[in-house]
Amino acid sequence: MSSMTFGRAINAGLRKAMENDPKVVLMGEDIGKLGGVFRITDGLQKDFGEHRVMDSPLAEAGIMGTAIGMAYRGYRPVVEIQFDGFIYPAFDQIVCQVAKLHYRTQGKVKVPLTIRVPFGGGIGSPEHHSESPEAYFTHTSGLRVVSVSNPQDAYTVIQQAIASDDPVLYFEPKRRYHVKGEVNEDIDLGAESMGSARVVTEGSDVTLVTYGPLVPTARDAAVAASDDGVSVEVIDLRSLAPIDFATVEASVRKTGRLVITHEAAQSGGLGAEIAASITERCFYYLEHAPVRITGFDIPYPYSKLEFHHLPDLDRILDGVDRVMGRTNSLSSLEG
Amino acid sequence: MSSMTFGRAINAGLRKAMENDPKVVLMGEDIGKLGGVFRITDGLQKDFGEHRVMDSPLAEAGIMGTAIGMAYRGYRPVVEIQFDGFIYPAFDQIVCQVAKLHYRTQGKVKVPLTIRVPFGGGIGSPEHHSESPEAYFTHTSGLRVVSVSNPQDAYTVIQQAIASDDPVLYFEPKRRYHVKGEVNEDIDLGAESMGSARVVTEGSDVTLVTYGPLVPTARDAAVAASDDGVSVEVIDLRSLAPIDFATVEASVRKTGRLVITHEAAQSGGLGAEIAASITERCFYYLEHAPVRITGFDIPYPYSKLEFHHLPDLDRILDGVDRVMGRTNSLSSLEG
Amino acid sequence: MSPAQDEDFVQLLTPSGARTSGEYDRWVEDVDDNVLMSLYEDMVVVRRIDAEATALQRQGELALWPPLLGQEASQIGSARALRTDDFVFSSYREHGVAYCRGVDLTDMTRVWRGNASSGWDPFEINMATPQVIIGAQTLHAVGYGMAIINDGDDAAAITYFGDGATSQGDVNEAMVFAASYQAPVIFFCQNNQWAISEPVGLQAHVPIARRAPGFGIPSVRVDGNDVLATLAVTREALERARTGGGPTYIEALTYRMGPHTTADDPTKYRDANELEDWAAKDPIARLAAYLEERGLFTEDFKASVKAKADDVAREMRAGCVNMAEPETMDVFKNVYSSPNSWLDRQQDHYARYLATIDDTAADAEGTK
Amino acid sequence: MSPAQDEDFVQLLTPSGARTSGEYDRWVEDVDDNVLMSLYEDMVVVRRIDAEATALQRQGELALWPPLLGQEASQIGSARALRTDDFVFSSYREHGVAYCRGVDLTDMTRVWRGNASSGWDPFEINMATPQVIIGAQTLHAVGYGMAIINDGDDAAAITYFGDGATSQGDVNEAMVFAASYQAPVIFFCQNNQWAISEPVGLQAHVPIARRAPGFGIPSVRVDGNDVLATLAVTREALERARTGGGPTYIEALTYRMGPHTTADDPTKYRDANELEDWAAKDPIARLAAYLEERGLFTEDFKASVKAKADDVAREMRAGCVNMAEPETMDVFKNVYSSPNSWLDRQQDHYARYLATIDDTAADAEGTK
Ligand SMILES: Cc1ncc(C[n+]2csc(CCOP(=O)(O)OP(=O)(O)O)c2C)c(N)n1
Ligand SMILES: Cc1ncc(C[n+]2csc(CCOP(=O)(O)OP(=O)(O)O)c2C)c(N)n1
Ligand SMILES: [Mg+2]
Ligand SMILES: [Mg+2]
Repeated sequence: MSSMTFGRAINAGLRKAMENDPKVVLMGEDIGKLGGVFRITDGLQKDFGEHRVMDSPLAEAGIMGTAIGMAYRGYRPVVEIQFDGFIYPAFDQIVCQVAKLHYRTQGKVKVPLTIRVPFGGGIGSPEHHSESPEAYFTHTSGLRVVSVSNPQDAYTVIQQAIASDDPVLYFEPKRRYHVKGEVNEDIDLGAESMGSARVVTEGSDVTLVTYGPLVPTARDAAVAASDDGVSVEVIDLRSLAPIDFATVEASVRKTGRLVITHEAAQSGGLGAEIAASITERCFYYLEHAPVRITGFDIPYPYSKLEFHHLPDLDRILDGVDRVMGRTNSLSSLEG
Repeated sequence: MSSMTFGRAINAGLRKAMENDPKVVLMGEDIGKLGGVFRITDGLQKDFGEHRVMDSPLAEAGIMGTAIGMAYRGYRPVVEIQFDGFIYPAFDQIVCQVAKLHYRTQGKVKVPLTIRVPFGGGIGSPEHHSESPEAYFTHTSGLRVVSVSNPQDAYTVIQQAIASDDPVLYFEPKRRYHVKGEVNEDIDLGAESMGSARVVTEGSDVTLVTYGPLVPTARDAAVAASDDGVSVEVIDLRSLAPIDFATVEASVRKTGRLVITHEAAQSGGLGAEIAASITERCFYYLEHAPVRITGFDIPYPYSKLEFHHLPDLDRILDGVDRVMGRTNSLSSLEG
Repeated sequence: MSPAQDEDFVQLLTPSGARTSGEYDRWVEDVDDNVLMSLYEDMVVVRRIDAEATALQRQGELALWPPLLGQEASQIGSARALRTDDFVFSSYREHGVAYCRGVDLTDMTRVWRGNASSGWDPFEINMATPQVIIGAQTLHAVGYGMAIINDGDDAAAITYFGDGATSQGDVNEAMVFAASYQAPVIFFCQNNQWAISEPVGLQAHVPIARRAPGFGIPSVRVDGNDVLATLAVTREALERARTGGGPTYIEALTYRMGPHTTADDPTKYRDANELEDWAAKDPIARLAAYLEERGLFTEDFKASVKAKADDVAREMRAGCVNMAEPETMDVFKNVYSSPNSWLDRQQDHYARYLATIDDTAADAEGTK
Repeated sequence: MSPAQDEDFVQLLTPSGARTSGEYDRWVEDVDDNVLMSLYEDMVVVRRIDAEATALQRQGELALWPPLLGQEASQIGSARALRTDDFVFSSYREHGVAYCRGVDLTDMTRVWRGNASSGWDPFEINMATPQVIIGAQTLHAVGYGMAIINDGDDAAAITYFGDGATSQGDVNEAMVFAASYQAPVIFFCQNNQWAISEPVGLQAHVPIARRAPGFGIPSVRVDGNDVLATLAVTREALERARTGGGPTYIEALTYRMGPHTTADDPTKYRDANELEDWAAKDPIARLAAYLEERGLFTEDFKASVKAKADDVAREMRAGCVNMAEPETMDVFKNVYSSPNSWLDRQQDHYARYLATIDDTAADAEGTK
């Protein structure tokens, strides 16, 4: 056990994966000497050399496409997309190649890529630096999508993602990079699957589902709610595609109430899938329709207003009040 | 009133829009002399010239980006994406520019683009020619998304889309291009908004929501169900973003049961948003959880198997049986 | 807007079959009569494959076919230069390349019959399966080349793409990466003058081969209807790749004599005269003339080539029409390489659904 | 991997301020003493704007700033060549260009303070607002140029981008379209040697200016620290654009003397020596030397330039720190240009929510 920041934990996980498998290579803009704009790959080029940690030309489609080519020859590339908003030039290569090659070739070609994406807002950045594009990828068959919320998971899941023979999008909540936590570096990677959700806080009245950057916020909301007499069970999904619905279902069967929160825009966001699937699975257990507390259907706003767009403790609690039938922002409407 | 095919109706709508506004220009691959691979722009270059109907170099990002540039100078470009699966190279320009420019510039720059996308399967084509990517765009704030299911709507909505100051994705169900129907060419474009859903068949037991290619299938299912004593109300959404939930809500309050069908993969598809939103709005009216009958979470399959992937009459009826609590494929599980 | 066509290019065999000589001779010094005859055979066989597949499409046995007619020399000349351990990333029209890689004939038709999304195991013949997204495969080739460097190997990657593809961002980015990493990659552009209905002049304002040098990649323009010249320039490029010299770009000037695919009607957009002009430069006819001149074009030889082509066509047809239908539940296979709860649930549900339908059908049968 | 730097480029003023002469003289024949002095003033003013903004960032008044330090001549020289009705599509570092377009100084800081996603009305100064997606704006410029052709106008579009941007597919596609349509567009690449931590040699294996001719676009390499030379080559390109000659590509060799942005620490990846070498080629110092030689660099002149720079800096600072805070509900505005049921509902709900919160706060106040 050692204490380290979130960012450091990813770095340690990458290092471990590179030590264990010479076929693991890192690719991306500014990841070499600079160690990435967030310093996640700090020191790795120095230790593993320019052939294992490659600074790429400034072209995301090019990075993704060449990573695929390396996978054809047995490599396991880990691609860093510098910021969420810069993944779109690579969208075609991800959706038409990374996601489909295994299916296209009847399993002959494996694309064990890991695509690291620092995502989400709250860091006061200009446009395109604070997006939450995960729903584009969770709707793309052939991809696995994960997000992590703490240093231990960051460390564990990055290695599981790299070890996976399927392509994995690994979403890193950049505003949590500096959060510290205990990390067991000798963890057994096979013990728990990358695909499982985790109950963060147990509770009996409301199930609160989230992932990535909002897990700490959700935990705080559970504490605040409990001061108010409401027992909230917080679930950290970790895997966004597929979602471990069994865990969520078990919780909702117990609580009868579901609140989902994410930073991404509401319409067509992951919350819709969670609400729809859990309604299918738990219809007769539900006391209230699932409630979504999310970003608005707007482009990510300029930073002075970003904390209106981002769900926070109070908005989550308002959602809890809604499913509990307590006074809330919509009370006048809901009658 | 004249009878024409679906494809012809789009052609007529384009022609009308070009006649009415000299700033309307068409851009795309093979749309000139050839009239597009589906002949939707047939004859337009001959009549309006090479400056109004431009064959573009083979580069979708380039087409989209230059269309934006033309919009900066007051043009209203209509871009043809040759097939659904070829829209991804333009994804960055659509998501980061087309969708965001109006917001970025506080409304100063308008991007009145229409992006025509022949979409969906059922035509026996190879990979990338049968996709249903609409959910990527309905989750993208700043875009409007429509789909049409018959010649009259095709004719009307293409003109409304072009007239809209917001960018519009116009999804054309290519397997219906040859369907014929009556078209009133003198229709008042302002009379009905592009954003409204349409009740295709009235019914009282089940609301069946769909759009584009599956509207005729849904209509057939309603007929078959009525033979079986179940009264199905079919709704053609037409607008996919935003969805006219008021119309769907009114229907579900009446029927208490909702089935949604689309060709796109289920997870994260538009059906999830419809199920989640209608559950939020009609929770106490619902007799059963909304059921989704959709494509599977797979890359679009090779044509010999595509009709397993695509929802058909029988699968839709199975969904109707599920919400009606009649014997269905899941009966043994639902107990 | 038309790029000059009359520019210099590498040619070793004129349209009338005369052998010219020049600096590229040294790359084909070892090409003896036997090799010449086998090059001829390969071209005739792939033209026959192409004709047979087109017929199969007309007969409803294939859903679609993109003919290579006219591009035999480009494909055979370049593919015959490759080593087994080189790797090919092609587009959808490279049936001739696949043939040289030793693809199973049935596998060649699999995609076009709609029985699969790809025909063969890429690692059996070191050739990726056809790429439909224009230009995407060029980046894969460069990445493969980067991996070759990491492995310290002397293999090479070659990528095939069309004149239309040169407009795509991916193809240009591929050149950036190839130059930056000095990857052992050959960019083989078959400039067949058309991208569906669009003439090459819409994509390129100057001859295509001029583009690569601006990225720091040497390029060469070759008569793509001359199998010897194509072989020579590809060998030169491979030699450069194997010896640390980095990428090379080849523009092979050729012509798509048929439609874009069997779904296309080129009379809508191009002149009959153009086809005639190019027919006079036919790649097979000119090698035939050269063989004739060397006294190799005997009746025996012609008969043996014809027999071979007939055999191949027969085998391909038989493989195609007798191909096993895909199993329904295959539709769920190989999306992921390990269990996936979302998809597994859908698969399970669909199996139940099919069973219900079968029951219903059986019930219906029973009551009849 | 380093592209040759010692190649020929257009230079009219040496680093030590000597005026050389050559074929480009004719493009600056009208540049008299007044113009020279105003070019100097503009450069000093934008350097001052840059320093002030950097200070504002250090003081917490701006969230971020991308400094232009070192690139004054590239930006002023090129922007001063433009006509009012030309249209600029720039990246994020072109503060000098914006200044020449007459941007309001407060607007210049708006984005970087986090008060808006863009600073000004593009149609007021015929300049699009900063583009963050690398290279995306080059295509917009080409489309704008295509529209100019359709309008039968003689304006031009100019697009600014960096050396790193040259790797992006978009920028290469922009060249394809520009050449194909012969659009009146100027591609102005400020090669400042770095893309964050990546040296230009990673992006380009040969000098960047060589890329365009392969697309059929004439290009020129210019000393980007020489304001006169930059003015001259841009004027030439504009003349070509206005007279139907199509696009031109300009590579301006310059240097980013500061960090990539105020969030960057260049000592992590580059040599101090490099900075020293480039400091010796400073764009402002060399024009000062030339003015000096011509007897124009008087104390009066220097004082007036300083006064102007001080004024501008003061005005910008005041505008920045006194900028009105955005209204909360603005977050919902201008996503669409007409009502949108999804968003309108969210806005309505959020307004209710805020009212609840206010009530709660008021309640809490009341009970205190
Ligand atoms: C990204 C993308 N856009 C459009 C298409 C549709 N399309 C298929 S082939 C083709 C023309 C290709 O021309 P070229 O590259 O010259 O190759 P050729 O067909 O002549 O061999 C087009 C536009 C596609 N397959 N992929
Ligand atoms: C598509 C995209 N990818 C990555 C980035 C992150 N990024 C911002 S600036 C920059 C370097 C740009 O270098 P260059 O084009 O040389 O311009 P300069 O900053 O030197 O002016 C990078 C990688 C981005 N903004 N957009
Ligand atoms: Mg072609
Ligand atoms: Mg730079």
